[in-house]
Amino acid sequence: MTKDLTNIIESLLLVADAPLSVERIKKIITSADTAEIKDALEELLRKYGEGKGGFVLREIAGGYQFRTLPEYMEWIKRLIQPNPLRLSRPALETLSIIAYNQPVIRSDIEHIRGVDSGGVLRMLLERKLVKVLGRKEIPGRPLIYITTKHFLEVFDLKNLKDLPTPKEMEAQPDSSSEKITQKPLFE
Amino acid sequence: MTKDLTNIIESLLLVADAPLSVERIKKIITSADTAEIKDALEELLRKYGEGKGGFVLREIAGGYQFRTLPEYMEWIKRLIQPNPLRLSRPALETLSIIAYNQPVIRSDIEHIRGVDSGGVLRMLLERKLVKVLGRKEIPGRPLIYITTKHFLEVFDLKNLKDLPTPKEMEAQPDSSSEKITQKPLFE
Amino acid sequence: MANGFYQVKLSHVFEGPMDLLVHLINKNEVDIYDIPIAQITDQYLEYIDLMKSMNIDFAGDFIIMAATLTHIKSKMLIPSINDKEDEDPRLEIARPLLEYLRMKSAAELLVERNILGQDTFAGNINKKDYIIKPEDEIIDVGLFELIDAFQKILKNIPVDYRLDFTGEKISVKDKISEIISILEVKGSVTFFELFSANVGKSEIVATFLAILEIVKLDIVRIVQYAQTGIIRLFYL
Repeated sequence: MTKDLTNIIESLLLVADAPLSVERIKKIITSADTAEIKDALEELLRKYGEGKGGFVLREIAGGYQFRTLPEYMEWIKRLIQPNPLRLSRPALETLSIIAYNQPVIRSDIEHIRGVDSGGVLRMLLERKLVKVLGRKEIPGRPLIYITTKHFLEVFDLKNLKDLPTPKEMEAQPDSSSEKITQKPLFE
Repeated sequence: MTKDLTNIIESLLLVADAPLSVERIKKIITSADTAEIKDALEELLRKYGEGKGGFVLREIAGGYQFRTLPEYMEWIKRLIQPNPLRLSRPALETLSIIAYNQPVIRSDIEHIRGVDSGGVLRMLLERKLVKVLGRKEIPGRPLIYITTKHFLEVFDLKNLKDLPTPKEMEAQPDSSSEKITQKPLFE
Repeated sequence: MANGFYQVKLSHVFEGPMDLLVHLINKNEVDIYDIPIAQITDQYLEYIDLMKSMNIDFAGDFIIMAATLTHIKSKMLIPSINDKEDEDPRLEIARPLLEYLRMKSAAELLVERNILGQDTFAGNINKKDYIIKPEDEIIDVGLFELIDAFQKILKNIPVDYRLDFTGEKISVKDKISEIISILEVKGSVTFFELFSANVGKSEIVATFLAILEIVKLDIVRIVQYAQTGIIRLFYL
């Protein structure tokens, strides 16, 4: 039975077009419980571990997905015409601001970037990298933005906590000015 | 080298959307000769043989492809069945008209869309995204449509006031000139 | 160069005032915590003048930053009365600069990741092998797709037919659907109940307009009891 469960999950992982979460698997295989599914996934993570073959099983966006190894990208690109995500530097900066400060409103973003960000925001919405969460209950009821699951998928992140820590500017010891505490600016 | 060749082919098989022939692989991996590719495929056929896991490598239509086992079809069907968030373009259009103009009658919708919308309306009613509010007291007593609570749930909205206005989503023409700086960043 | 003949979009050079400031700080190799504000302000203003003379089209954001810098510069010249407690005026610019640099470094870290469709690829099994019923152009729909669809419709209809979107109108719609939901469950509801949960004046107005609208549409009937004076809405 457990062998069978592992096999079923393995076949689901092959067919799925997005990372599969434990909850999603549980809804499909109703007879299995969470612990059994987790065990099966652990087994598959070992089976498809780094160095075992041409692709690996990775934990992404709260789920599991088969991903090819980056070192083979050259050959894969010869096989398929990939549609690479081309983001301009302003778009990438805006995306970072949303990712690291979410939930944010547009004026927060523009405050950090110093420029109007309407066009970039729309582009990020179109590409499903960010989405509207709702409205903030302050005058003008501005829209609140957060990153999507697709954002995690694209950047190979398990969850938001998995975001790389950006470099902080270190205070110079000989600096005469008082130390600036790096509090989140916009909250 | 042969291990690497096998791995590259394995990653190609995962990504390919049709069976891969030896000739096709040879065109991608130019450094390998036919015999080496055939050897690698033999190795993969053994690795992904019947009874080894949830899917197998099969020779199909003169090529090779990963296929799930027929006994897992039931679960796979549950995985790929359409979800409530998937709509056809006409359905999406109609839904947006109802969302922004409610309460509306069918002739309003058809006036805006320019086409008969009966079929799409029925589908939206079936999916419980819209509902009949009542009849309008004008000749013909047409049905009045509004969106449902389920609509708010599906689109992650607290209430209709949270629905962003089209104006809020418009990109400012004078904004940070996204188009101009659209240099490929990832290359 | 004659006016209007040669225009350069500044975005090619600096995306915004923050970018220009970062450039000046890097060029002068100064400490962000100890910006020589007079020097940087002068150079910043020089740049703006240069851009003007070259007829470079630049946003008002650059002017705002210039004003901020000039303001800090003047503050630095006036000795503070109790300089122990007063904050360094330069912090006004150092703080946002640090946050901006932090985000720029974050952006660089994101690019370095194994990006899907670029460095790494997911499986691509042909779903047609599994789906019996073919789907014709089905889109995964989110809020953005909904608004986008409506925006496209708006562009195609004549201005006369365009609707005005005011917050209030949507709020009335919201109230209509709220009242109908209550009526669907309870069958009837009193006037008092509908207004009791209201907080703001605008919401009371919205509720009242919503009731008028549904009465006009003949969806509810309003009855007032002679004895108690209670007004009740009935779902028809």
